[in-house]
Amino acid sequence: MTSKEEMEMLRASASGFLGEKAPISQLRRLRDDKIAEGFDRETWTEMGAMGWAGVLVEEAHGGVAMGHGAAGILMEEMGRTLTASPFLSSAIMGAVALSKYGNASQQEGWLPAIARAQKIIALAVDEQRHHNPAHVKLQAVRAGNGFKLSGEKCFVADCAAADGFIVSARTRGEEQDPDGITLFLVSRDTQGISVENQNMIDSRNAGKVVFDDVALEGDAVLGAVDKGLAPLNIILDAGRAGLAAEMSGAAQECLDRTLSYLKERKQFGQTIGSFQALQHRAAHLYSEIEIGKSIVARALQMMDSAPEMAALMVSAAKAKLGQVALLAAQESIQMHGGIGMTDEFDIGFFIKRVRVADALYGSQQFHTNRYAELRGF
Amino acid sequence: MTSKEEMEMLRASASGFLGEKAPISQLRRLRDDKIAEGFDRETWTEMGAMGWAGVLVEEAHGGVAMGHGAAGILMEEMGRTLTASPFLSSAIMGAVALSKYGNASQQEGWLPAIARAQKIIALAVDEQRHHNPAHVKLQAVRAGNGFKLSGEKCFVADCAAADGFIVSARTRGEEQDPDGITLFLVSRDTQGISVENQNMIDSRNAGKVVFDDVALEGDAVLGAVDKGLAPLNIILDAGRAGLAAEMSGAAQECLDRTLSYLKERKQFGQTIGSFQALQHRAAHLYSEIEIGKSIVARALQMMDSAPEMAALMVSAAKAKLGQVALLAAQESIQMHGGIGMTDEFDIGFFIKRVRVADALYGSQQFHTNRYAELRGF
Amino acid sequence: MSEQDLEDFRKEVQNWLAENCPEEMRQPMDSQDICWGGRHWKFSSDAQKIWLERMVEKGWTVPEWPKAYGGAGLSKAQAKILRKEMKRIKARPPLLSFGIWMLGPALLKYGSDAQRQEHLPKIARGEIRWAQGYSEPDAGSDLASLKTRCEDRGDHYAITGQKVWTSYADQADWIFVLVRTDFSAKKHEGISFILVDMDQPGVTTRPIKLISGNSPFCETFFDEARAEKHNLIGEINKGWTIAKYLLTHEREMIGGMGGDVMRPIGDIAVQQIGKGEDGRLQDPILRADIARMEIDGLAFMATMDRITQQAKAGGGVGANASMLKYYGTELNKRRLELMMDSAGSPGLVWGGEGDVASQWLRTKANSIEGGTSEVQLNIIAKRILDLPSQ
Amino acid sequence: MSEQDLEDFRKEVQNWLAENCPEEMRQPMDSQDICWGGRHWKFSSDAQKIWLERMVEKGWTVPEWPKAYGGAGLSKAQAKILRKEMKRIKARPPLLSFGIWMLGPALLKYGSDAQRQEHLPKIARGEIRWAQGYSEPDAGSDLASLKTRCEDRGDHYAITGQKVWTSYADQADWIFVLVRTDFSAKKHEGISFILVDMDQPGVTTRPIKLISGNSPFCETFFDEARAEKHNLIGEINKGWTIAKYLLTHEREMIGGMGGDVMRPIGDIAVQQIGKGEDGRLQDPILRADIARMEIDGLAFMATMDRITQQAKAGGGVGANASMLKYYGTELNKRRLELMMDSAGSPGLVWGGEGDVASQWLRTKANSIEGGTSEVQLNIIAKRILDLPSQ
Repeated sequence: MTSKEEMEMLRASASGFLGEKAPISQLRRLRDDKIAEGFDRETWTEMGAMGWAGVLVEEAHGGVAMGHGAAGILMEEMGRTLTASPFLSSAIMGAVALSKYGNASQQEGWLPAIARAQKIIALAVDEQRHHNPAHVKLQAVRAGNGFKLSGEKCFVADCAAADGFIVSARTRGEEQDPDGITLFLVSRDTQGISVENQNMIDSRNAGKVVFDDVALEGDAVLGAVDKGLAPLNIILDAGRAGLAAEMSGAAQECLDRTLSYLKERKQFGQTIGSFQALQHRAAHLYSEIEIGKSIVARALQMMDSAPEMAALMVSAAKAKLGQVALLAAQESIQMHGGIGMTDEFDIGFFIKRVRVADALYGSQQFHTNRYAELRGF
Repeated sequence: MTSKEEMEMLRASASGFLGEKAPISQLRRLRDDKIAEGFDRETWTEMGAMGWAGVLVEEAHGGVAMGHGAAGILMEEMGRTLTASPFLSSAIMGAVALSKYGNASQQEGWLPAIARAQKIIALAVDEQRHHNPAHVKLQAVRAGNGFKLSGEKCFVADCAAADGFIVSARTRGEEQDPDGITLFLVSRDTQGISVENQNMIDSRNAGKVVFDDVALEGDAVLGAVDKGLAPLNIILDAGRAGLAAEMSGAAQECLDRTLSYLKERKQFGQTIGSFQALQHRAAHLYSEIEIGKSIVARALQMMDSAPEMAALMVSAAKAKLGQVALLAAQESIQMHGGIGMTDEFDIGFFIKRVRVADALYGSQQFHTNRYAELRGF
Repeated sequence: MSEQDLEDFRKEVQNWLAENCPEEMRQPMDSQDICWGGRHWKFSSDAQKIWLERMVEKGWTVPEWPKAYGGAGLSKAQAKILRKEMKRIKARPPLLSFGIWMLGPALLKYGSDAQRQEHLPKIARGEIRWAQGYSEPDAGSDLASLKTRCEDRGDHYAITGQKVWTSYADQADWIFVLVRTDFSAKKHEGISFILVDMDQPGVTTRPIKLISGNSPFCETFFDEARAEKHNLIGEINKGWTIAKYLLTHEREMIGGMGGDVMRPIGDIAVQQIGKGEDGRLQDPILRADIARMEIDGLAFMATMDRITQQAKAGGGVGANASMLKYYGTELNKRRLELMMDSAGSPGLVWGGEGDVASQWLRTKANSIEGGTSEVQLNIIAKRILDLPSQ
Repeated sequence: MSEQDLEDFRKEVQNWLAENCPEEMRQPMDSQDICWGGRHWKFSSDAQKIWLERMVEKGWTVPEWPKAYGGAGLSKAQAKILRKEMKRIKARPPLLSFGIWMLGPALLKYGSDAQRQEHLPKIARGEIRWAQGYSEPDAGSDLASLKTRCEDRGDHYAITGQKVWTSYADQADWIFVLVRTDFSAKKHEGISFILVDMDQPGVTTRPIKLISGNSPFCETFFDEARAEKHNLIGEINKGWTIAKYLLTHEREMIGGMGGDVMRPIGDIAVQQIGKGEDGRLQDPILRADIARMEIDGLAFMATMDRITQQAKAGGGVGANASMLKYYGTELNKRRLELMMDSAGSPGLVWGGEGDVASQWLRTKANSIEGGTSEVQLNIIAKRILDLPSQ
């Protein structure tokens, strides 16, 4: 575990680094230059050098093992600057997957490289328009010592730059059966894998990955055969908590930018921030964001202390922050008025990213429902 | 059908009569004097004399047959003054039930008396805490020429004053079976009926009705044996549309009283109605009420023109007005501040009535769900 | 006009349309099939050109305008029949334009006969495409604080300043502009309404790229742009009256887009997400949100009808235009949020599935353009609820 | 104090409680089991009396107050242990009062030693029951505009005016009152904070019946009521400072009632409504509403903890007390609306099912008392968000 002081230092250094090296103008440039990977390699390498990519990797594997609380701080700060990077895919979900469920050779082969930002892992889990990890059709058929994978995954974040995929596949049972799902770690250069990028509204990379008779050795299995759903949900929960943290940063930034604008813009001979109706809406938004931050902190704590029991809190956090961040993005556009609608002005980037972050690994509706199910009603 | 001008005349005369003869102070007196019937007999008799109780009864049976649009205007005006009366139970639902499904002797025996406010009909339908007309356990067993009824009904509005009950009973099938429900028209003085009043928050009468081996002739059946659910829903839809109209009147009155208060109360050296945050909330509430009125009008039109097809619109109206009227009542208490919390001040009567009206014959949740089911999703 | 006359008219319309509306002009259209007209208009097909010419000849591009100005002088009842019959055969509108929607009504109400004579027929025939020059960078909600300067140069006016949110100004021929003609008067009292030919060096435009990736609006710069004196509409310094009239008019139009709110999104969600064994949409939370949204949509549509009918009965829509504008645009925003929720990941791709993402982002402007939601709420509070000013 | 000392203290507390807390005082309580104390207090049982006497003797009715004033002088850590141990055996609080919650903290911060000496021990021992005299009919949200007049009569003060929302004033012995001592000063600068014995002809009270049917509040009338000069707290005309301190304190207390928000209402709904075959609550729309409410409740509870911890780390809660008060009370209103939705018709009967209707109506006051939600939002906007005044 990491001390309060270390956390605050991490936040300060992250904020400084991102503000200088990876502000929103970087995302704009990545978009305008149509960089397929959807992030800046140099920045990512620097993040690796600072130890960020190893935040969840044990020191024995070259990481700094600061825990989910620290990873959340980094996500939150990246949410403020909308910094694009494979941090979520690789440094959070990839690291959790390999650290918790990888065999010795998988760990040795990947963890040090993940921690140094030299290799990137992406999670290939969704097959339908909506997230539903128990819905797996992609087939993994036993073949000799190993398996052959056939099928398609969609909405795979960071697929363009991935060196390896964690793939959920069906080794037994029907489409919706929670049993019979197996996770595989697959190197990108394996024969039969093809990747199709999509032009996402948040200007980051995601796309389809097609597995066409991909032959794997038996040791490509991550964790236990047929028992992949529970581990997958823990890997996902790490990502979901991270996304909630990112959305809390994005919401806070929307509020801060809106407050600046409210203090500066004049209409009807007055600073518009003096209008009580806008004041009350800003104050309500402030309250929602504060409430949101607390549940994110709880979810991250649970991921550190008892990840098997974190699902309820993580779903609460992901659902709440989806709602709060969309509210913040909408209010900020509305309060900025016409200028908020222009591409030239940065505020519009937030609503697009928040929409993707809300949908990724389960929308607010998905997680509200999951929360109710976990609560038994 | 009734012309626009007749409708407006009806509204004006209703508004005048109710404001003078049956304002909120009457409801307060009924409450404080603990009048078991929950309404004022004299006022009800006058309503009968004016033809209100016969608004849905054909002229051949002594009514004025002005239709649901007119009944809705009366309900709306009664919503403004919170006038308690068995109008909904008897003049709307009782009249619809008998006019549409009664046999000749039932019609002759009851309709003229209903139309003159000489007899009162109450609908005994619910058996659980939540409205669910398909859930019927009360048994009607064939006995000789007729039936024997055993079971209990709850939340029966106007049970204290009822001269007769329309009861849904099970003649076949299981508890939730839509088939096998039969409606009966039962005189209050039949052996085996007992009524237990409850102390309702809206100070009107409702309670439990127990049927203990109540022996009925075969001609007590209303409509067809086993086929009572569809007629019941049309009878209920008439009541639901009426309740939606009542809630739109209550909401409008809450807004009007709140606007008066906002224009008069001073704090911080200003009329509080000049505060923009309150202005925007009042303007939003106004908009919601206007929207609500339109859907109520549509539902009433449908009840007049094609009652078998009115369900969707009626459920939309009942759900929407439940939401709008509760919003109006809540906003009016909040904007009145402390004084709004005191019993001495009339505004508190509205929230209590609206809560009952929302729950009666299906809450906003019930009708939102019914709407979605009717829409096929 | 008697019922019989109207019936005859309907027959006549049916026959004419059957003969004259080209088959290609009866297909579903999307935004690039719209005919906007104008000096530089390129017809996308012969059919588009023929259809416009035939309708122009009948005066049916602006059926209710007087014949003298290029219309057909139809009564409201006749015009309704024409609209209905066109809809029945799915005929595309031959011509859409800000000239028809905005400037035309203003000229009919405030213009001189000479001004109508000069401008209306060209609008009716699609020869001139108009833009609207209202907002400025520092005059958004507070439109009356506009600063674009209009100076009297004896035989003409010279205009200098900047307008924003001028729709398609880069493709327009002329622009109607709110300008300040008296800087010493109170802000509402020094404004005039003037028509400017954009084909001159003093007028330049620059498209504004929006968050949706599209550029339907421009910035328009005036640098000593010339306007003829006879193109000042109404009295000098009384332009605010015309501006207010057109704002209310615009508000009604934008509120009317709420018509979209009832495109049944429950059905779309069923297609996209599917139903469970219980016959319900498989996402139970989204189902609740969609049902509530649809109910509000039904109620809103019923309100549009009700208020339109009241308006016809006399008195007009009045300040309720603000209520419709406020509620309709907020509802449309909610609707598109739910469309995005329903679409899931394919909705997050540019150009995916009916380009729902662009539509969604576009709706965010609904509650800003034509007066923000906050301005509408102020108007409702003051003009309908009669609440006091501070 | 070392860990070991605290452990020893815990043992001591455990032993003492085991021996001294009567069995009857370990049963669940409802509102009529509360011991409020005061001159006219009638104990509801011997056990209630014995429990109070024993706790008073230990100084544990006000454990953190100095021993000299009837407390036990415990550290925060010790007091926390005491609370925990009492909770563990479900011991009822021996005494609740506005004296403990409100006046005590004010006297400890602003009173003279003589004033503390006179009043605090009687509060600690439950001998005097206090009421709060703040609001007036025309001074609600704008509390500082209060008009209750306090005049210097040489050897004493004479107070004339009316207070409202004085909790249980009809059962109280003394009242702490905000009065105006200078009518010529600015409104915040002529206010004083004074203690008044209610047992005199110049003070009368009248209960206010609420919409819930209960009367927890009174109107209190002062007609030349006498107050001793030494009972004016702090400096004359500087009472607003004390008022503000207590308002923040009250706000935190009311916000803290948000603790209620996490009583799991999903479970109650399952009991009341039942589940379908899919394992879900049978009302799918209510299920969505409850899930969202519970998530907000979890988030709010986490926020209370987070902000309390920040406050302990130094700096206090500050203006965030307004945020907690605003959000907590609005959430509690939502929660009781959903409780009513879930209860169905039995919830519409007075006194039915845990009297949910009264509770529901009671929550409507949460967002009014202790400063309305609107006032809290104003405070957040000004003090936290630094938005300008008009």
